[in-house]
Amino acid sequence: MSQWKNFSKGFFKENAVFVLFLGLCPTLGVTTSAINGLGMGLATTFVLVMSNLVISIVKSQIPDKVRIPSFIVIIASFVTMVELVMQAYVPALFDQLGLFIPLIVVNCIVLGRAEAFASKNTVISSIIDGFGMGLGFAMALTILGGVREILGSGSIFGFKFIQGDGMLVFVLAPGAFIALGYLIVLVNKINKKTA
Amino acid sequence: MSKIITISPSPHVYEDTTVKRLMFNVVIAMLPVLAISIYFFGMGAIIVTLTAVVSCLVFEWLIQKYMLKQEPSITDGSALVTGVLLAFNIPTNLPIGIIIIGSLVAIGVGKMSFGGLGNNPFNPALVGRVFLLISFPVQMTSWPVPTGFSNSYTDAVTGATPLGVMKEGIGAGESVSAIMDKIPSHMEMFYGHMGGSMGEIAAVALLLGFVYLLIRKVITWHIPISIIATITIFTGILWLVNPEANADPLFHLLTGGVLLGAIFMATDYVTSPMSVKGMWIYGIGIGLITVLIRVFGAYPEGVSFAILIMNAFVPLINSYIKPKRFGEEVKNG
Amino acid sequence: MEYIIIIISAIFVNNILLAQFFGVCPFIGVSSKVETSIGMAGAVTFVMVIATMVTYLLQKYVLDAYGIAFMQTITFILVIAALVQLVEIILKKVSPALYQALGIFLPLITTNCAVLGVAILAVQKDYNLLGSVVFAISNAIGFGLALVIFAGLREHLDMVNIPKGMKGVPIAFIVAGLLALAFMGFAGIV
Amino acid sequence: MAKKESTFISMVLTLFMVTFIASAALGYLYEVTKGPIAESKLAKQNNAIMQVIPEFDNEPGKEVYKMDVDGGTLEFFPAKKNGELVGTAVSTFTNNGFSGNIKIMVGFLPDGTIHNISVLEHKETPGLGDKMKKNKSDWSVQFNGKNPTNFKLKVTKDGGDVDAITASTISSRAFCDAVDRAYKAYMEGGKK
Repeated sequence: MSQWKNFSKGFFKENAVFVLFLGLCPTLGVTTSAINGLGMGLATTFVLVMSNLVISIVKSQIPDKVRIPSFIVIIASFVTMVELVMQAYVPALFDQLGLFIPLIVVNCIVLGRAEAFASKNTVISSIIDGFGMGLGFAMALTILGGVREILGSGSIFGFKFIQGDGMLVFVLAPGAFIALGYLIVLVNKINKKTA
Repeated sequence: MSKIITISPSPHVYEDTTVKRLMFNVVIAMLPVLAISIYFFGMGAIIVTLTAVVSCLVFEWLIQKYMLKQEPSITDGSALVTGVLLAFNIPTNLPIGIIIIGSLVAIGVGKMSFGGLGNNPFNPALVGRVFLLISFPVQMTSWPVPTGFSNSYTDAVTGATPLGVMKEGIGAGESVSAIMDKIPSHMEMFYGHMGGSMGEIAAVALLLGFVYLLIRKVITWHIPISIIATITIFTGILWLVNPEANADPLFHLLTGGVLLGAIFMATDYVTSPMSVKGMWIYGIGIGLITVLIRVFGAYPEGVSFAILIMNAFVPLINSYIKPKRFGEEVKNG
Repeated sequence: MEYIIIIISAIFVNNILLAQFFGVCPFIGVSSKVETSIGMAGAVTFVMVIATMVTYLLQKYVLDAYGIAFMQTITFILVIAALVQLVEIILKKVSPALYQALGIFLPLITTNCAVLGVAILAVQKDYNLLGSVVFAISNAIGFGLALVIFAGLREHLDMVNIPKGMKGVPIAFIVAGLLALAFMGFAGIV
Repeated sequence: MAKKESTFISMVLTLFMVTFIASAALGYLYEVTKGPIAESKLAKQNNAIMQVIPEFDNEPGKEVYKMDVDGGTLEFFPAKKNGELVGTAVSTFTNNGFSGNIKIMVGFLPDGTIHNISVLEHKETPGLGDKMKKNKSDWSVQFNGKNPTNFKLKVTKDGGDVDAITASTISSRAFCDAVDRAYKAYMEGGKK
């Protein structure tokens, strides 16, 4: 597989959210606005790339039976780093994303990539894979956040284009599910056409 | 696919003609309600109903034709009924754009996403209504005052519903008897002289429709009566315990959407249980949740939510509450 | 009274799944049959309650006591992962029947964010031990309730003609959305 | 590269090493970020105070004092300029919100006039009760510059001077309740 393909698969063909249905909790939970989605996506990307990197380096040193616990510790460390750094330097975003930052640790994408990719591939491929999957995830979250922000608040990236409120249901839980449902249909249609 | 759904879990065979006859009868039963609404709200009632009906029909036709690529079946009347029911559940001064959004959600999300009539687990009109209530809370909770026939539409004088006044009054610590002086009498409520969504105001017209539906055997009495009985008993107990903090059962039955919901919405074939036992459970559930929301919740009215929640239980009720004579259930998975 | 509020709030008003989005992955992935979702709900309840109890004690007597609260995420997830293993081993020995019923769901629970989420929330909300346990149980019930209702709906959907593009996950999301819409009615009950 | 075998020793050793390195790294990072985190928390508090009080040059967060009222705690942040009290930010609450507690910060001038109000925490309905927040509507501006001695902190429906938020009388009432609580406590000995 060429490295370009390795990188780009995370965006459409193997998009974590739209195609693999992984990492759905933060996807739904934080996407009340495009900027929140982007922030969460980038935080996850950081954890993905770093854990992929470290795991692909140390993979031969870790006995099979303690593989999963070791991976979890590595991932959890990077999650905590993100937590600390965000709390210190972007406290406003940290408050918005709240509980979903520590929950990156149980995001199936991260452990999934560690197990399925980084523990079997070279360091370079693993980093690229981490970037691809992570940015694909970030893209999905930003799109969903954008859709919900446009419909729910009548603004995009905080820029308001209508007076008053939008359809408030989209900033609330039901709207998250419904918007994601139809987005998946749309992405599948596009994927089929380009296949 | 053939004209109309052939594989569906609840009403097993739907012939075009029966659906049509059914829907036709429901429309007839709704006419008295419509008449009283027009009498009290005038132009608003007409505009809202027309907008909802036309947009429901148009969306159904468009989605069937261009997205699902099936033969449009708007002549079966189900979209017409959804449109009228949606109109019955919204204030008569709602801006037209919002009504159109509601129709799109009712038909597009509530019905066509599931493949159309017979497949949808939730009542489409209620999906549309609750979606609007949460999306546009201000517009959806300012009701025009029933001034008698008037031709004002969006600039109508607005006021609260008796339920809203009651809820707010109790919240502020007023006694029920003091609040009762501020709202229409039970008799006025009975014939519909109060603020509210267009189809919920006149108990007398709704009961007339109920009798018609029973005579034509469109619905059975089980669901409406179990809902009404549960609400009467539950609110009755609260009232007997403390009549100064809880409104009487008759007030609860006459206000809000209890009768409209019990007679026209909860009885929807597609989204209600099949067995009589199931109907009782379903009806009692709706009654309980309605009172729970009204008395303890943030919303003054809970019928729509209650019906939607119990809609969600219908598949479970259907598979686990079955008449004995059906025998053992055969699992294939 | 305080506990009743916790219970009603967790089950209906702030349902962990329908309002807070924890545990959506198993919700979408597992809940296509009523029976399996009951099994899943049971397993989650089991782990969630024990995990919340253990992490509560850990937080109080280790993390807070030694001022290393920043290690929360890492310790909690390790505790949960270890706990799941432990529960699996013990269950296998003590109650093979229960193990049979819950067995296949247990490994999945480690990455169910509902468990970690509830553990962290219980700490954040500053409940005492009993409060935390009540909180965990109610959330587990809320999770189970949503899972079972949803499974019933999906069994129903399997029997009808869902349009091609909507089949599977998309329609599941729409149903979840409508269910969440219906649950909005409970707002403000507590 | 050959995989390491899963012997007991190697497993324990690996897990130990991984955990050790991880905690060491985190411990280090924690030390590094400790300062900035504390600062950003302080900045947040200062920011909330700054929004409701005219210019000051002290650090009100350091001179905070508390008072227990109606089963809750009010916090008073005295803001001073050149050592003289220019206003007090009071963090107050109400339990009567549409959906639970509301926490707001009210800034009083020394004579009890309300300077400005900001909402700290609330769970009110989007589109209705949340209009009390400044970024949603200008509703709460009507309190600014009013002195509760001649501005009754009640909604007009209850005979007060506050125009309620459209269709959200309960939230408006709760808001008034919180402001009133802060005002009373401030006048009855909360002024220092």
